[in-house]
Amino acid sequence: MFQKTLHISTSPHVVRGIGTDDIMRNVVWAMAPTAGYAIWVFGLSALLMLLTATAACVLTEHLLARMSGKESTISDWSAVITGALLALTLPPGFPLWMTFLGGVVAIGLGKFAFGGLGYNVFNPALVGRAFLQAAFPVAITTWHKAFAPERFLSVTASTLTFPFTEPAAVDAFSGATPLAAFKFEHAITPAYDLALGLIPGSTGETCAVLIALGGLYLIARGMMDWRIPVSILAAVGVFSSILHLADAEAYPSPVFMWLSGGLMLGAVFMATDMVASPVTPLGVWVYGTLIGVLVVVIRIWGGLPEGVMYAILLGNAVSPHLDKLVIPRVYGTSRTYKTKAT
Amino acid sequence: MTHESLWAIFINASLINNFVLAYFLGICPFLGVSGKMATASKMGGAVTFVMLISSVCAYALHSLLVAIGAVYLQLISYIVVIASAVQLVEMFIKKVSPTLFRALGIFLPLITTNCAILGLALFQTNKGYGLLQSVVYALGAGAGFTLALILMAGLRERLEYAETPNVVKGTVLTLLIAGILSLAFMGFAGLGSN
Amino acid sequence: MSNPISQGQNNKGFWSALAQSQSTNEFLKGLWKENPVFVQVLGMCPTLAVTNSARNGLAMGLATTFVLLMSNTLVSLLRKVIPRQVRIASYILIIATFVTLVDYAIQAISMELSKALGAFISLIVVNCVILGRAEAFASKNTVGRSIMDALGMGFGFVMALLALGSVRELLGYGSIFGLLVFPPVYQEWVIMILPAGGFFTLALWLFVFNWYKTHKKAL
Amino acid sequence: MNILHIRHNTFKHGVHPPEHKEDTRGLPIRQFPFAPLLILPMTQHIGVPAVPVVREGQEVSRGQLLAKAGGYLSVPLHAPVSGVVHRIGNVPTISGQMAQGIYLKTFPFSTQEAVEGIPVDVNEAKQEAILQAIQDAGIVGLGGAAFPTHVKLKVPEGKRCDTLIINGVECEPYLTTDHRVMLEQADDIFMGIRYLLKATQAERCIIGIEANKQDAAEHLAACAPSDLPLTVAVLTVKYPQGAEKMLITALLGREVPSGGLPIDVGAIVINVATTAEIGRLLPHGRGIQERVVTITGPGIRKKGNYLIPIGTPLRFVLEYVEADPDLSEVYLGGPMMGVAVSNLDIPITKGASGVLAFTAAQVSRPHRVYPCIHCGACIQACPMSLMPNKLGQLAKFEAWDEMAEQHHLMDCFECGSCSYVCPSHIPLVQYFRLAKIMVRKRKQSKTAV
Amino acid sequence: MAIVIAVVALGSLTLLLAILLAAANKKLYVYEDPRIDAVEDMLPHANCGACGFPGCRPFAEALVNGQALPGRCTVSSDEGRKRIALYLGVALGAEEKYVARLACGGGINVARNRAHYHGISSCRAAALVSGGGKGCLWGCLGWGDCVAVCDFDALHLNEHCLPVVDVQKCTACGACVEACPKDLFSLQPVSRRLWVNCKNLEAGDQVLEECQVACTACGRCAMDAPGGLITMVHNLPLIDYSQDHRTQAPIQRCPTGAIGWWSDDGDFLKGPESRKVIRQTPRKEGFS
Amino acid sequence: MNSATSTPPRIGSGRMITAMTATGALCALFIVLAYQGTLPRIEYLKAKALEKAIVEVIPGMTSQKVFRLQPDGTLQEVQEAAKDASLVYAGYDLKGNLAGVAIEASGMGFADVIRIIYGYNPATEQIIGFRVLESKETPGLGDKIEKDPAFLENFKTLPIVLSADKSRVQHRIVAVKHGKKEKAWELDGITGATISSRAVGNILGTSTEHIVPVLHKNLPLLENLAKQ
Repeated sequence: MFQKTLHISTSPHVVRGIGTDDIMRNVVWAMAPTAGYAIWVFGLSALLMLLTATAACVLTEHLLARMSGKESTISDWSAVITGALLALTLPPGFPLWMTFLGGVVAIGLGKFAFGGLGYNVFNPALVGRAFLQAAFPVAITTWHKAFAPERFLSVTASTLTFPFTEPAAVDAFSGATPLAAFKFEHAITPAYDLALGLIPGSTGETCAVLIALGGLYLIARGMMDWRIPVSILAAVGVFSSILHLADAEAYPSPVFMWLSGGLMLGAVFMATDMVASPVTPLGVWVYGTLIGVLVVVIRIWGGLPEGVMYAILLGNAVSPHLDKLVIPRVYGTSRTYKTKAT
Repeated sequence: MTHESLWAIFINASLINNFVLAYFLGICPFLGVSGKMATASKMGGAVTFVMLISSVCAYALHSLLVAIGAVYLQLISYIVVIASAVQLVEMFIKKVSPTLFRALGIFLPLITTNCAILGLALFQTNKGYGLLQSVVYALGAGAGFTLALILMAGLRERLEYAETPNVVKGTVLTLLIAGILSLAFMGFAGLGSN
Repeated sequence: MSNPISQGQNNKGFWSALAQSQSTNEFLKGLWKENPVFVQVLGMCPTLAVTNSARNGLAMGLATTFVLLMSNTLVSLLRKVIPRQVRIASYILIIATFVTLVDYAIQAISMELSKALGAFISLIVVNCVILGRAEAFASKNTVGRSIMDALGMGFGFVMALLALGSVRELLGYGSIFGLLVFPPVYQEWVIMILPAGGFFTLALWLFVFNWYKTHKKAL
Repeated sequence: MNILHIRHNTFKHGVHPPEHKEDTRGLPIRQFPFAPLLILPMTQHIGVPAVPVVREGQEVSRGQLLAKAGGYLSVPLHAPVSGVVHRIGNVPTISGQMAQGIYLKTFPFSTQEAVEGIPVDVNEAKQEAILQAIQDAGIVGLGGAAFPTHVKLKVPEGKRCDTLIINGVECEPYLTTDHRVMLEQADDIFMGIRYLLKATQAERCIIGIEANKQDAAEHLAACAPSDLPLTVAVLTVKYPQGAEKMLITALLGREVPSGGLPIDVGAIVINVATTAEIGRLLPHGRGIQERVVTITGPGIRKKGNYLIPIGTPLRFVLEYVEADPDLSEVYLGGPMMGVAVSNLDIPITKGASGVLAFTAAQVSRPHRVYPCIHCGACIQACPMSLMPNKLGQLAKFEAWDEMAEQHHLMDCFECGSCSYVCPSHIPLVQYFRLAKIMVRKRKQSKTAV
Repeated sequence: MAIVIAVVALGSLTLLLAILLAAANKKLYVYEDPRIDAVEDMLPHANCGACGFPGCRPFAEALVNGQALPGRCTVSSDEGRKRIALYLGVALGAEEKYVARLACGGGINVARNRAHYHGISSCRAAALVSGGGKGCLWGCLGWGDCVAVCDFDALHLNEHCLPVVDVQKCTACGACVEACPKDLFSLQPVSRRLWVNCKNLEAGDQVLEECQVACTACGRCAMDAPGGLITMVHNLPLIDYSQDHRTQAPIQRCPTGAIGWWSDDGDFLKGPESRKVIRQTPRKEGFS
Repeated sequence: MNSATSTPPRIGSGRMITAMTATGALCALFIVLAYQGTLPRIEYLKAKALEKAIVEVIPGMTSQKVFRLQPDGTLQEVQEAAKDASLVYAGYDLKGNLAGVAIEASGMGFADVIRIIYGYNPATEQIIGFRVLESKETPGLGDKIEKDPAFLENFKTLPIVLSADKSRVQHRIVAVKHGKKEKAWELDGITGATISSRAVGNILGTSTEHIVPVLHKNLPLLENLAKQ
């Protein structure tokens, strides 16, 4: 009796069912409605971009892992998230070769150079986005009209730009995003349009409602820290309300600030990147507030119309400090953490 | 050019044109000392302090040189004053706090060859700042330098326990982070331009 | 030189010098084995700041080489005269003199170039490479060897600056030394001219060097 | 005083693993047969090993002293069966190391009548005498830690114990021993409480029970003698509420200081089974011979709560309960803190509260360890409010001193909550266990130098 | 005119600073023996602590202060030690070379695993989980913690997952001794050739079930050894190294090769009677 | 034997001071010689560069005079062009008529301070030329303010609308989004370089508001001197 080899491992011998790959996969599902809507609004261009960015990220991840003699890590789904997020932050009609480059940079520079999943101190998708923003400032600020009638039949000309060449001059339409319109022309887009995504903008940032839905799904499944979007939105809300109350002419209302630009997308899907955000609940509050304040500062006083990306990157840069400074009080110790255990 | 507000000077020197991330000044200590939080903040403080001293010195020197009509001696007199000042500070610290001296190690003398300090003196002269403006400029530059250093130190401390590929470890990784930080700081561009 | 131990502070330079007393080696080590930028990671400020084009990099490199050469020579000549306590200050004086000289020379040659390099010519003074070589090598070695060392380090520096400048200019403007390499439809990577691009390019080169080193070990 | 208190206050953090108690919670305690050969290590408790007082070949009767306590931090060992001392030598133990022990051959046809000792009367005995009697009975914490009970009960000079807490939480999944003991041995428990109150001079006594054992709580509250200053408190279900510190916080709202003991906040916590054992043994002056063990898990056919003689080999136990022959994993204790067994020739010891058996197909072992993704789940699980993520990272790089000095490593009591929730399946608890050992080792070598 | 102004101006500036520096130099001077730097530079910078000091610099300080001799540094080359001795004008203080020795021969080809371990790939971690699953409770677990801690590349695992010490590279720093959870390593003078390669405290042939090269405590070596050189203690032979132990007699009749002889090449020679183990593949796992 | 490390470094202060002072004096000598050697050439190059810039912003100019803006709002002719922000250069054509006034201005751009020079013709009340002297605007994007032909077209004739008594500017110059120019005093911006072109508009607006009334007040001075 009992002739099989026993297996031994350390306690606990049971684990909660949720694995890292489950979390990552669910994030992808949560982004699906947003991506779907993006395809509905911007057509083939958006679809191609999503595919290109995801392919670039997954491929880079796979190849780099192979090159460094490790097991391929694409099965954890994190590269897919990066790819999809990157695509969602780019304007529709963005040349595919640039998208591909962004994906390579996001994974290679933003993730793999740091040691892969779990060690990237910045959100890889945002690193890719920031790289593209700096490298191709014109292309990335060229917006296309939503609901173009022929969007499912043909692709925007600039999408298929030959690699390494300049995209053709701006298409017929070059609308301003609501934020740019506000910044440069002081025009306020109605909240209804903003919420439903009836506006030009990046592929995935237009429909605030669907993004929020995805976020709620993740929160409900316990796969996202609800404090991050809540604190960001709260900070933006409070700060911009104060400004708005002080001078309603010069400063837009908090609703406009919430719904415009990439704030929703950033707050729900980018800032919540577990790896690059603080771990402690209090740290998370500080992190979210910092990002929120920075977003408002950059949007209102900065040179650029949008600052969510930069705000999150800066938040990422600060999060190691928050992990060190804002920590829970250990059971049975006084408030100060640094008291040495005797 | 001398009508810039103090606030604008400070923001410009610390965030928009951060000495390390936009002007590449003080990269050597930035790469060297940013490994540990404690050292980084001390170094930041030391640099800011030396910046303040040299900013005031440079302002005085410039006025003097203009008075005697020997502006061509600007560079040499700046650097020699800064170098001596740093050496004095170094001796002082060595005497007063050997632990601090050991912590900052060889980097104290390297403050002398820290481009950020001389760069600050030259820039403030080029921009024609007055005394108060110079001091604020020095404060801003020092704050920016310290900020970059501390951010970097936090990130590097975290990455110390990461499975970073060996070919990337060390300077390469630090430069990559600096690049990304530099990208992130671009968000501050144009702050106050409208 | 009778007591080798007294060289303790810098025995690396000393021992390697002792091992290969030919001055060609002094020259070559700066180019490759002890390349100031890629191996020693010194003098980063000008390396990153002025290398947004190959031409700027070259000019900066040459200016630095000149200063390095002159200061190394002079420091080596005066090495027995200058007391230890004031040596750094004296070296800096010497270096600053030559930098001022170069600065005026460049201004006299071309206003354009002077403008492109900006304050970074003045900042050669605080280039760690120069003071480092003065302190670590020239102050302990003969004039001849110091000159070879300066030339080696200088050209190593030029090489590094050129390498950086070329990559950045090529990607950032599509040209090298102002000559268009890519056809005009080429989409410039603006990031390469920006500060971030400098960091990334240097990181890339260092990465290549590291890769080469580990690869060589494996072979 | 016997009012049923339903309390909602609990400790911070914690986890909710599936309970799996339904298989055995309704099964009454049954006597287990005597194995032909018992294995009795001298270290069944934390502390100094016991010292054998018998020789090879000697015949002993059930309840007879086999080994005396090796010192103050030690307890004696009594013969669980009548038999003959077969051999004194190395015996395998759960830790994977050999230890000194006694092989005892059971007389097959003995009546197994236990010998009586000198009774200790609860009303007359002095505090010291009760403590001595508890040690002499070989009583250790039966909850799993196996710490000598008399040491725990000894209130140090200058400290005062105001509350005696009887730990009937049993937060480990699968285990139902305490549940059954509370239902079936209420009188022993109350007797034990009397001894304990006297030994500790405590003013009151609280029995802490989780809400999933409502019947036990009601039973105890119903039949508690009115002269006992006793409260039964029902707590919300959460792991690891059964840990001393957590239970104190949940019941009294006090926090045991880091590195301190419960007595520092005026409380002493004793497991309910231990209490019952005291109440049963002391009036007869006996020593521990058997204990209640929950044998369960999908690999077992005859699941149940058994009264098993100490020293019964695990193999014998498993064969008797008809464990699946394809057995792949066996744990002594619960799934959260229990120990995996590498050798079936080890005995059931005083500390073993459960035997869990699984076949390979029934174990869901995560095969892939992902890097830490900083999700923070462990932080929100750790009942001690440590940062397991940070500790784990440091442990990976063997920065043990930093873990101990800056991150309160030594406060971790290895409850396993962090590993349980970790989505990346990082073996955090194992890291901490290793780190604690390394830190202790270094501290020792430092003091040695 | 400009020349005069310039020379005077800069001259006076430097003069002023020089005076300041000179004054500071007098007031703030801190003396430090320069020989410490020099000696530290000559040390290998391994900071291994084999010398008994917390690092190379404290050792250098001790050397300069005459509290230690260069021979304490086992990591340096002979030449390096001589140089330091020459520089400080002290004796070399040479000591006999020590190396780390492993007392286990139970590779996966001869020893059996009782249980399959899952968890951190480290001996120290595995040892915490019911001893690590190895059949022999004293034997090497083979996860290579000793290899990982060795700073000198002197250890590697052979094809049977058993660590092998490179005697040339080993500096006897003791890192592996500390790392091994089964305490199988010890630092031994290289002159000790006779070696008991097992730590199993069990006796009798049943130990062979777990490991084919284990010591069965048969005691033949003790019988064959001249005059009390070997005694059996706790079922293991104990060699009294204070006697002359340069004899291969005890290994001749050992049935398992648990006692053997370190050759000049660093190989472990077994007696002719020992069972030849030819299996190269791992033994089957399982439990009895 | 190197005295640096092996003997306790106690050297007489006297020697230190002499050595350093001597080095200093020597260095000063070198520098001053180099300075004087290169001075004429540098001055020449500088002057030429400035002149080139002025000629560019005042088409048809052949000779120039330099004025300094005094704090009391008057202009004063200066001979030596010391580095000073408050200089205006009056340019005259062959006939000696005032062809325009070149004014330097600067202000915060996207990345750093932008320095510009522009020409203003008091007679037509128009800006007649524009050139960026220094900017660190993003290459390929913000630096279009230096090169973009459509943008530079703005400055060929950009009217400054003055109040009737010419004491103040009625409509401040502002930059608008490309293609949205409606008023004469508006600057047609650059697509993708909105911020930089707005910064230029801002700099011009501030500078003209400040200087143009002063110029008109001192117009006789500017013209008169030309005729002498």
